[in-house]
Amino acid sequence: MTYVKPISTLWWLRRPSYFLFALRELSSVFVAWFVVYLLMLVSAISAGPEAYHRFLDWSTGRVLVLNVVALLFVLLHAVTWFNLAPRAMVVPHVPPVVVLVLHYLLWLGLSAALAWVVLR
Amino acid sequence: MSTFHNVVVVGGGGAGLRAAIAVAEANPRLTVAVVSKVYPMRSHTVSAEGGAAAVAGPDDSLEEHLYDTISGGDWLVDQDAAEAFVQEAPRELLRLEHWGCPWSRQRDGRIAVRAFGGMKKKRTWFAADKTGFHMLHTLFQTTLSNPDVVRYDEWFVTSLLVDDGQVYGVVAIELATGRVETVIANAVILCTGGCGRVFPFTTNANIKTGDGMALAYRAGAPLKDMEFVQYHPTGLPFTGILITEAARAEGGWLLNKDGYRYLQDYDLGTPTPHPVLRSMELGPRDRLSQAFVHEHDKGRTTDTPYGPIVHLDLRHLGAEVIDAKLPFVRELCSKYENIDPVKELIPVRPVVHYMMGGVHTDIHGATSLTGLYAAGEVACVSINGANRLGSNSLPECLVFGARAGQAAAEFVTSTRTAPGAAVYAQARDAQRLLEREFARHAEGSHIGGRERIADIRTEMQTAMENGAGIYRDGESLAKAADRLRDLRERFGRATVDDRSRTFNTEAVALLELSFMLDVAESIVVSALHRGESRGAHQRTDFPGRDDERFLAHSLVRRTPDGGGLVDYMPVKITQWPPGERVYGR
Amino acid sequence: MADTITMQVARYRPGQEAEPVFQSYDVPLRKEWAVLDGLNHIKDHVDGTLSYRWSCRMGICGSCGMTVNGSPVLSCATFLTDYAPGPVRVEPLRNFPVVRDLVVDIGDFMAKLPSVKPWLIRDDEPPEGEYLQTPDELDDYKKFSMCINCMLCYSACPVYALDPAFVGPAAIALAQRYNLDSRDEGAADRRDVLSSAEGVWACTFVGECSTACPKGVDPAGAIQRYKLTAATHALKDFLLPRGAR
Amino acid sequence: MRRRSPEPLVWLLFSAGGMAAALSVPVLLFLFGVAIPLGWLPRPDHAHLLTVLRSPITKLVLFGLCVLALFHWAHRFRYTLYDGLRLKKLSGLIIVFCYGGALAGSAVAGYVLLRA
Ligand SMILES: Cc1cc2nc3c(=O)[nH]c(=O)nc-3n(C[C@H](O)[C@H](O)[C@H](O)COP(=O)(O)OP(=O)(O)OC[C@H]3O[C@@H](n4cnc5c(N)ncnc54)[C@H](O)[C@@H]3O)c2cc1C
Ligand code: SF4
Ligand code: F3S
Ligand code: FES
Repeated sequence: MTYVKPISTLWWLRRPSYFLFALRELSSVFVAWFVVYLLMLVSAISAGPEAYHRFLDWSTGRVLVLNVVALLFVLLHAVTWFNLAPRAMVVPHVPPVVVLVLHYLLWLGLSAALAWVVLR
Repeated sequence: MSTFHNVVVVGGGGAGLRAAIAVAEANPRLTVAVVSKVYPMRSHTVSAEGGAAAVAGPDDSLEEHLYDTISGGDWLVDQDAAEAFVQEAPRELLRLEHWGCPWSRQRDGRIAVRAFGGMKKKRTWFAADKTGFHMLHTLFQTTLSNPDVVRYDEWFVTSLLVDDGQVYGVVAIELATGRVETVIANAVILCTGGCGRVFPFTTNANIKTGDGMALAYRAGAPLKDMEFVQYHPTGLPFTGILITEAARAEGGWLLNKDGYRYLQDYDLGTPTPHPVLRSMELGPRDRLSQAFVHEHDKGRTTDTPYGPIVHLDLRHLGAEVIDAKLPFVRELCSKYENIDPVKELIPVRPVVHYMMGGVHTDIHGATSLTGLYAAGEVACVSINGANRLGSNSLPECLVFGARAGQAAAEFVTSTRTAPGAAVYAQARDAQRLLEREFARHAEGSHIGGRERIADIRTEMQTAMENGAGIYRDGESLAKAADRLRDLRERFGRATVDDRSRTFNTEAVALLELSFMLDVAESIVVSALHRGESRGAHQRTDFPGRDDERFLAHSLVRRTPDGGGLVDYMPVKITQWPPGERVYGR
Repeated sequence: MADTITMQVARYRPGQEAEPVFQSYDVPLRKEWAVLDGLNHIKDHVDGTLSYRWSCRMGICGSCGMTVNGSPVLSCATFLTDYAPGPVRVEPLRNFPVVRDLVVDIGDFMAKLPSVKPWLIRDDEPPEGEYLQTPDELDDYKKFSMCINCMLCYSACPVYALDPAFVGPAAIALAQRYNLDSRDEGAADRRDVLSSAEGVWACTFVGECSTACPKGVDPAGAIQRYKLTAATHALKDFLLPRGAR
Repeated sequence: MRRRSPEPLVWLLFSAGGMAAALSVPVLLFLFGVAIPLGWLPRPDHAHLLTVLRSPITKLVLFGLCVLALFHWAHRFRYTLYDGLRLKKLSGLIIVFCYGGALAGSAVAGYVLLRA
């Protein structure tokens, strides 16, 4: 004769931390969107300069809004991902902070490198 | 309803679990039940902080551990029992290591040991300052691997089934359902722990209500040396939470309100910056707690809303030592006192901590009733005498838990007596009796008014503190005895508002209170009769030790009218005749 | 500071209520009072019928877990003043069947615990003395040995709420406590349960278990580490031909 | 014999994808999705981008990123549907949709990149 509390489908609204978790999980959708966007960009570039510029023109307005939202989600993904990394990856004799800092350094370095390749 | 097991262990603390494993190992054909009013890993062994003593290194010897134990107990120690204890303690602690206990280690991977009060050598094994926690969880997890150990978690034992001087099982309430059940057995091992809750200010958990002592007492087994109640010198005010002796073993100082290491005034040695074994802060608990009372009388303690205090100073140890060796102390201080021992003084005062006395057993854990065994804090095998040394209790649970388990296994294997019809009849009666008892307490209309359980309990605790505290005399004890008689009468009118069967904790509190009243009375009667001062029993009207008359164990038996009858039995002395207890010299 | 605080306590008495209801009590607000002290005050002086578990009141026995203002906490280590001026809402731990008032049924955990074999497994006979273990080796699993089985992590974990078959944070952390113990050789015996769908793979790393844990066990980390171990194992199984294993 | 579960392998793909996405997606999305369209940064020269894109290394890297990121999505989204919307009953369908989607997406990515 125990009481079992029913769980609502909207359980992730119940606590801020659960909500943040739900957002984090949702970030995957925007990662997928990025793949779509990237492939569209690649097609546009390979189709010639006009297509490329048309694509960039198209990328303003509504698409831009979508991309801004996607960027926020992707950033959320990146930050949560790196913050959790030291918990899964335990390197003997290396304190977790070091693992954390290394991840962020790697992120920074790689981002700079990619930007350089693109903007060179 | 009733179930049958060859052996029933009551209690799932250190002693109970060790006993259960011992039964299963002694004879795999036996089934053994562990009946406990809380899940085993909630048992109070979990709170033990400091460590467990057993001779470990080549620079130590069994002789020395034995001598420390005997002199620490003010010669009220049965030397044969203590000998068995010091001999078997190392093996038991080692077994725990083999089962996975995370003992603290030295650099080379061997077990580390620390100093402890009243011990001449470093021989206290420890797992940081959560020794009891790690030992209990290791034992519990080890029993999980053993399908022969059947558990009855959250079953509250209310009485023993006794027929013709032999014990055949227990009556218990399954708390979740409120059903009264019986577990029939050929032997019962009591491992229910101590009774600190008889006093108002204690390190003991809520569950330490002396149930097993009362169960045995009511069944006709005598209790031994009940007047010896240990006060620990360093409990936090208000909560009574223990600051382990290890804090002093690592080098902590006790300071009075002038910042003076006052123990030097009480024949406990001279202060040195580093801890010296068996000296000053590493003196035995009885002497340290008594010194506090004298300091208080001299007006050199600090007053707080929760009584007078002195200070424990760990600041000079530094954050590194404290975090490595005493992390839990730091955690407890910051949580419950909002102070950081790295930078601040810890307020402490003596607090009821441990029961030297208990159900009288021989060195195999056998009581005076056939088929009934006892081990751990509930028992009195007489290795602790008039004052237990810190860190002797945990190994005692293991050594005598194992011994009681083996003895019970042997007993049930070799005897053929089966519980007769009388036992089953008793089992049936028990249910009706309990129901009637509750109906009585649940009835609203009592002649002479209703009584709250908590009020009676509080008054009992005050009576004990005032009458049978660190210092007592004939008058204070007699007054306490009067109060207890009075309270027993009022207990008859105590009411239970909770009529539910499901997890009725008020009913549990009522039963526990009735157990505690019995235990309290046995303490007071025993203390009244002992006209001397020895160890933890200090009579201001008899300030000296009197080996002529009282080098003897007191045995208290329950009389039919509920009173206690005291007589004495000799102390077993094999090697060391009574001598002077010398500390710091 | 006001000298009383209101505690709204969830009451559920089977047969009497169909679902929990809240009952309000005013209790003295004292600096050193934990939520548990408030409950004890109610039980001793106001309403003896209130049921809850507690024992050590020093945060080590693990029996007094409750939901206080929505978060799973040890009620003996959570202070009333932190919720002043109140009210303080005290409910039973979430994700467990409620037996009565603040008492929940943790039978599910107790049944799962043995399945991950949380005990030292060795094939050989123990040595004469101790198994050697350096302080560094002790550090490898120390954190995971601190679990007091208080169930706060289960109460915090939404995956456990949704999928009661999930082995759960504390049980997995305890399995890891032995897996990472240099004396233990039982990792292979624990693998089946841990790497099943109800084992580590059910966990989506919400991380709330570690946030709730009062003893710094970090079950989320334990689970995540085991995922890595299990995945590496699976990869080896997958890549290496049968005979080479 | 232990029941072989594909869970560890898809989890590895999920993790690798999570890492790849965390490291490289924010900057790429910032550049091509926000900064360049907004004109915060000059549009990169088409010829330059084409050269970069035509390099086999770029193709390989982008292909890897796409595949991993898609599997990252597939795995995480599967659990989002399980837990967030409590659709575990539809597990079979969800698995086909998510991992199937990731496979299809990978094929498209391969095609687009090869052709480029
Ligand atoms: C704060 C603290 C610190 C300590 N530190 C140390 C130390 O450092 N070193 C040392 O050697 N000693 C120490 N001690 C003493 C030592 O911990 C105890 O004496 C010892 O743990 C007692 O173990 P036990 O098995 O006898 O009883 P417990 O662990 O108290 O177990 C009693 C068991 O009996 C069960 N039980 C009781 N009544 C009933 C009933 N009616 N029905 C069913 N079951 C029942 C309970 O559920 C429980 O399982 C300390 C004690 C305290 C209080
Ligand atoms: S892991 Fe932490 S929260 Fe979970 S049961 Fe253990 S101690 Fe409690
Ligand atoms: S909260 Fe639950 S989902 Fe995993 S990380 Fe902790 S077990
Ligand atoms: S009462 Fe023991 S943990 Fe709170």
